[in-house]
Amino acid sequence: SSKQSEKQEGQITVGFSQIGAESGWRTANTQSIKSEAEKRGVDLRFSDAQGKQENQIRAIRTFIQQKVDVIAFSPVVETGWQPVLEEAKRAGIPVFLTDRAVDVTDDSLYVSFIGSDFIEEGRRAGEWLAKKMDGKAKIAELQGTTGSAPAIDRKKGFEAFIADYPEMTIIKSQSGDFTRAKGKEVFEAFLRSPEGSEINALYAHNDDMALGAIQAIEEAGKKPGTDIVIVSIDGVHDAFQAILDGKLNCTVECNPLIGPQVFDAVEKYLAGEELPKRIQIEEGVFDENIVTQEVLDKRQY
Amino acid sequence: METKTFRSRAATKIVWPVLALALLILVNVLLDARSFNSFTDAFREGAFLHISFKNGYPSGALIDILNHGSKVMILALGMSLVIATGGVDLSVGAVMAISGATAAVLTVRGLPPTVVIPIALLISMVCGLWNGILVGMLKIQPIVATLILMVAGRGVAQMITGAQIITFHSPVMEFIGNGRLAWLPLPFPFILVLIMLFITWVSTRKTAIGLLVESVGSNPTASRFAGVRATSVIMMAYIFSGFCAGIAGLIAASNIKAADPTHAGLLLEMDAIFAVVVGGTALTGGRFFLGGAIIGGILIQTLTTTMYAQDVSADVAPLPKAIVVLIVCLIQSETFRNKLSKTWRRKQS
Amino acid sequence: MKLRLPIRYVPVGATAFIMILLFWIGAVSFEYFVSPGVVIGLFSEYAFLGIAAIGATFVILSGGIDLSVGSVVSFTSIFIAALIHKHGFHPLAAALLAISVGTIFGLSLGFFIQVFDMPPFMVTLAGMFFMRALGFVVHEQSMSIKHDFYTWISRDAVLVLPSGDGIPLRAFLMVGCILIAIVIAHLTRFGRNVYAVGGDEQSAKMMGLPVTSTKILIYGAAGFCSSLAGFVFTLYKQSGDPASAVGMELDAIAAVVIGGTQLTGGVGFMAGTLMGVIILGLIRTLIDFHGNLNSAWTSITTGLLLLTFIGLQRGIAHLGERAVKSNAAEAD
Amino acid sequence: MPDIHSDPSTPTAVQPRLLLRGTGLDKRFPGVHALQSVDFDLRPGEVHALMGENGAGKSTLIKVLTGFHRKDAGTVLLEDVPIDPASPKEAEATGISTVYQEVNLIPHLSVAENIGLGRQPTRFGLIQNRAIKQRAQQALARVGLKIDVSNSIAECSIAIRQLVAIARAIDLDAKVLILDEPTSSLDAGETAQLFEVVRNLKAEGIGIIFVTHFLDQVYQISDRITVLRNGRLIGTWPAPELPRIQLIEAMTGNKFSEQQPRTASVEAGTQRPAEEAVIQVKRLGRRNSIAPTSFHIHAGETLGIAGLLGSGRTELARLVFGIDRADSGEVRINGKPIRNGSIPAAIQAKMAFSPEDRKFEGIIPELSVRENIILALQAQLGPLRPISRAEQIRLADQYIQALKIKTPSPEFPVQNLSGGNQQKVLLARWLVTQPKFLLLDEPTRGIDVGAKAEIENLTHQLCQEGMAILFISSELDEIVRTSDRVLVLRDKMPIGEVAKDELTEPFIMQMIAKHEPEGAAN
Ligand SMILES: Nc1ncnc2c1ncn2[C@@H]1O[C@H](COP(=O)(O)OP(=O)(O)OP(=O)(O)O)[C@@H](O)[C@H]1O
Ligand SMILES: Nc1ncnc2c1ncn2[C@@H]1O[C@H](COP(=O)(O)OP(=O)(O)OP(=O)(O)O)[C@@H](O)[C@H]1O
Ligand SMILES: [Mg+2]
Ligand SMILES: [Mg+2]
Repeated sequence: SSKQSEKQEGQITVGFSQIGAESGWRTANTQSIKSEAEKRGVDLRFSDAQGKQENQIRAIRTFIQQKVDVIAFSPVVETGWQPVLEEAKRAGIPVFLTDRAVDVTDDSLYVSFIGSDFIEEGRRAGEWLAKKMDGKAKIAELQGTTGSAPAIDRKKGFEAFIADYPEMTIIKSQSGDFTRAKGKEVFEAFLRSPEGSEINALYAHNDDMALGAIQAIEEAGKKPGTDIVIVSIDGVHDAFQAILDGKLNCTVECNPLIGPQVFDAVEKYLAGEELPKRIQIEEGVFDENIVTQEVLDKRQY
Repeated sequence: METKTFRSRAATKIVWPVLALALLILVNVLLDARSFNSFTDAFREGAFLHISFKNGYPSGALIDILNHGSKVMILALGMSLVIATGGVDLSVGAVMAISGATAAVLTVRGLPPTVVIPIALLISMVCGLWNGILVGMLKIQPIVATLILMVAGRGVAQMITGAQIITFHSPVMEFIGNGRLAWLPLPFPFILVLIMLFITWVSTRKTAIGLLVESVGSNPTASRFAGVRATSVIMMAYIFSGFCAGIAGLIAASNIKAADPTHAGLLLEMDAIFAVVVGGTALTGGRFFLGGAIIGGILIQTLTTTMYAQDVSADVAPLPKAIVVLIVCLIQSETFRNKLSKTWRRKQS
Repeated sequence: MKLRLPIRYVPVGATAFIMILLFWIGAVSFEYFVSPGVVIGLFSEYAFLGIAAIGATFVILSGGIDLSVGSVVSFTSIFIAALIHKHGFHPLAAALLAISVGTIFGLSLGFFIQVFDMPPFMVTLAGMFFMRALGFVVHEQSMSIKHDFYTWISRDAVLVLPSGDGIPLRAFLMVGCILIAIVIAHLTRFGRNVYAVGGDEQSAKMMGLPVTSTKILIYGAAGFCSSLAGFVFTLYKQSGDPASAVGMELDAIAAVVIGGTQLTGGVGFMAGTLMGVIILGLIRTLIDFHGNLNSAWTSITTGLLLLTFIGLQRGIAHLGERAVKSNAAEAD
Repeated sequence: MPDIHSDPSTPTAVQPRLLLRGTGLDKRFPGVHALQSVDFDLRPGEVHALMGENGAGKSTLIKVLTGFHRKDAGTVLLEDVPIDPASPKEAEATGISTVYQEVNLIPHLSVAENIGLGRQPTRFGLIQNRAIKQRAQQALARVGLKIDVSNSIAECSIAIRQLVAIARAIDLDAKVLILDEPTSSLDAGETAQLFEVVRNLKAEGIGIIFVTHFLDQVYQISDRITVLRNGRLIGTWPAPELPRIQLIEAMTGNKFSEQQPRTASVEAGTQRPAEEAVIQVKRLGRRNSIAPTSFHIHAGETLGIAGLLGSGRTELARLVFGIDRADSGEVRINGKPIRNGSIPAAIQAKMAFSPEDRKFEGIIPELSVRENIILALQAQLGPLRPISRAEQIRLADQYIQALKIKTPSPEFPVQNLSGGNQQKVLLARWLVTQPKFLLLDEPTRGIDVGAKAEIENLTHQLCQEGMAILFISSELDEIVRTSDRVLVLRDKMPIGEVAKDELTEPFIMQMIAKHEPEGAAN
């Protein structure tokens, strides 16, 4: 209760439920939200769901009980939000989604979704690869965690794009769980398989798996980036370093630094402005041609 | 003659997991044969049994199994002792993360491996000591006692790295998980397994520790009455398990040349327990079989590698896994074997 | 001071005390903590865990362990969703079918464990893999359940309190299940046999108890509870998800053990499990109310709170047992 | 030696109807042929004693009859109908009710729940706790036990458990009642009470199979005696036709001389000053357990402890050995005080304790005979000074021979030995440590005559070699035979010490009986 009494007049309280801290990308995402809240003097209630949707639902209920002004969260999965969002609506608390969308029948349950489009990311990766390989590639794919929204959508976007290129085929595809260790282990198995010698391109659903695969390629005596062209998604610091080193060819940015945009949206909404249902984040595609030491030094995550 | 039968109990216990392993490898060979349309190609490039020499070092699916399975095998050694005392250690995955995180952060700070490795292992042993105190002295049930560190340990690891993946560059540190010795060209992690197996075997079977562990696990009250210091035996088992987890954590970090506090060793505790139980050690405590645990570790890694090799998609991968686990259990179950041989005999007559 | 509490009720009494203490800590530390919503939340948010933990309690009382809880929950959730949307089942029919599948699954685990004398850990581990995969076979992605009847039964207020807070069906379901489980555990032959099998299986066999059928039924009951929990899970989220509830078996086991049940079997109370679930819920609620822990600290605090309360519970139980013993002796 | 081939019971002209008949019963365990084509029968209304040395196969025969073990060959007829129970449950359903040797009850359930298990009266499927308690009280009354039926079994002493198990068995309407060593920890009074019950059941026409090692009891109660040796049937005789000495010969297979009473070796013992004693116990007590008690034992002396069930004998021994922590008093060995409540300290001071509860406090079931034997010595040496394999085998062989432990191999898991042999392994465990002071709590429980005499002789011998021994037993005659002095306990209090001329059974009995507890007066 002491916390409440310190609250200044007019200060807004925002409850934010984060998925967890499963990657460097996510940590940067959290950091961006927190520092932006501090900068703007917002009273931020932060809850870490440790990867469980149940925890997120509970956190949102707690926010409702604590009567916060605004709720924002990055959903663990897309489904299952209808009941709790209805509750928030009844309590009159506006909800903002970040990073991932939700599947609800009534889209008045949330104000706006601020984040990237995973399908678009997959499409861009495909587009870059098609250009780089002149529409001819035998591709190995490292998928994200089975059943997760980014894994499904990034696969969908990529496949949809290369469907137009008959000579681009995915000859190997496995889940690498979004981790470096799995990425490496799985790619070793790829290389050793009967089709292994044919692989000349790798599409990884995130940078970490690509970084693991790069090690596997090197250990197998091949040159990553040359013998096998590699494109991945996220754009974390280590990936940029790998591009500089010539080991990674391209990373499609998925920008975690959405704090400013989220709080802009919140403030606009509270000021009575109409907001679009979807606010796209600015994201780029970074390949060997763009990334220089300067670009790397400017990266915040 | 009878003396011999009883002395070879360890050997008979190991027969079944070895048999299961052989069966699994056979399945791979058959699948290969099907995809190549011939049996003669069992060793050709791309086949499961194929071993090639790259830069003079052997490589192939079998080698990969030894390489990647080494973490589970080392964990299983420590877990064997803990399970033999009648406990279980769920925190090994989290301790791996702590060990890797410590090593990575210290390496990035520029400390030499001679300092980094001992510190990481020491911290892991402190984690083991913590479990040992909860279980041995405070008598908290092992599953919950170690669940505490399983939950909190990951947080500690994240704190150490600031919830980032810390990439490091250090030839020695990278060697642990990826190196090859010129005179013994197996993956270095597997050599570590052999060393650890030897150390564990000597320190349990060539001292009285093994006997004391087994007696505490089999009947704690009677052991206490016979003068066995059950508390210190239990604490020692958990400390050793922490130590093993520390080594496995170094291997995991070294493998990817980075510490990933969130994913390192995730869910590996289950694999380790599985390996121990497959190897013939009962979860209720008592007799333990180190060789069996190693075979169990190889078995579970072979299973994983098979999934990759046979292009089983990740979402249905647990299905064959379930079948293999069940078959292994069936083979191990004496009751099942008896029933089987009875029906067999009935058919014969 | 005359404590007439039999020794075996002491651990569960300690658990109750800890639960109240925890609530009191929340009450003095946070505004809005003492509210009907928080209390109802403890029952409704944890209904599926509570129901699954009932099954786990039976299994643990019998000296076994069930690792398949989480997979069965997630399988049931996606199976129900798929039956409704892919095959046009009525939600109730879908739930019934899914729960039957879960129960049969549990029975077959019990069959393997008992008839082939295989370790429960391994068999239920195989079961865990099997159900996880089966869930993905049914549908590889999470799926919303959009059906009027479903929306209606899963609405969050079948009973509205004067304060305006609603109590959802699932809270009643959990309380009902716990009550039934208490009766089964403590007032039926089956329940006593569960304790006997867990206390000393060999002796139970020699005493002529139906060990085989009891053990198979126990795992059947666990399968039933897990799949019922899966159904409640879909009420909670109005969706099914084959990737959900990973590691829920550990939560269930933790709740059972915090409730004072011994993992070695034969000792424990169903009511303790309910309190164990509520304690886990309170820990999470406290963390959420605090609202300023970063991710790492969330894990660490969860662990430390768990430790504190298990430690306290053991300490109180220990003191309580001594007090009861000396009182009993004085009374003689 | 009686003629093995002519069964004296068959010549009778009228063949009485047989209740139970087993023929050609055969059972093998790995390494042991425990039953070799054994025939056995039981008539209605008779008590049929089953006799034999430890490991002769008595318990195995019973377990085969009741389906706990599946027999390898043979047939069983119950009232001329072939039965083949697959489990004790099925045997119970056909009317065979059994109390096994290792008292089988569920430790954490109450006495009443244990008695009622599996047959609780129910209404609408719900069990009636009050009815269960009543029925349990009635059942206990039949065996003469008055205890609170809501106590948990774990809190009860072995003797109480044995009575509860018997109460449970006779609570059932059975045709056949099997009692495997039911009296092994009962005192004379309780045994008499039990026999009363047995006679009543007999009168009802129930057939009773009775296993015991007490020869007196056999002749008191049984009509016929069957003797097994090494898994073979030696013969069946009507009890009156088989003289005691021949029974022993049939059991052991060789001529046997009755154990000689103890030659008082230590007349001077009582005169020796207490300060010179190996062990001095001074006002050792624990609240709610046992009142402060003092005694001392010299080298080469045996102190017996006599008392009724629950008089605190076991609790006193536990206190001395440091299993429980004493509230008051101290224990000194050779004048040096021992750290309170520490077992390792007691062992370090060369104490040894063989507990009465073999199953839970004694054996390490999964470990081999060898490992069980060396465990205490190894624990004392600590983990880092292992006893060499050769030395272990030597020690194990030495004591297996010395104590005549019947085991197929030193590597045999101790849990598969017969009850009496497990007891010997425990004794061996402590003898290996060469203790100065040995506490034996019911060391002859479940041990055959031969072995009992061996253990008594062994005690004498150890005593002569200069060991101080504390000997607890429910059999007064044994205590009198073995001890130089006897400490008498009653209601967890010492009520006096007996030596020399007074050291007779009647005197001690009187002493216990005379000393009424103060509470009883008002
Ligand atoms: N489960 C078992 N596995 C292997 N051997 C066994 C098993 N049970 C009993 N035996 C062996 O069978 C033999 C007969 O044992 P049994 O228990 O029938 O003896 P007993 O006559 O009852 O002896 P006691 O008077 O000591 O109780 C012994 O040699 C024993 O070691
Ligand atoms: N008549 C009785 N009623 C209830 N509890 C009893 C009775 N006798 C013994 N007990 C319990 O059994 C336990 C062991 O008792 P104690 O050590 O006094 O037995 P003891 O003198 O060694 O006799 P025995 O070994 O023959 O049981 C104690 O905890 C005691 O409370
Ligand atoms: Mg016997
Ligand atoms: Mg006693």
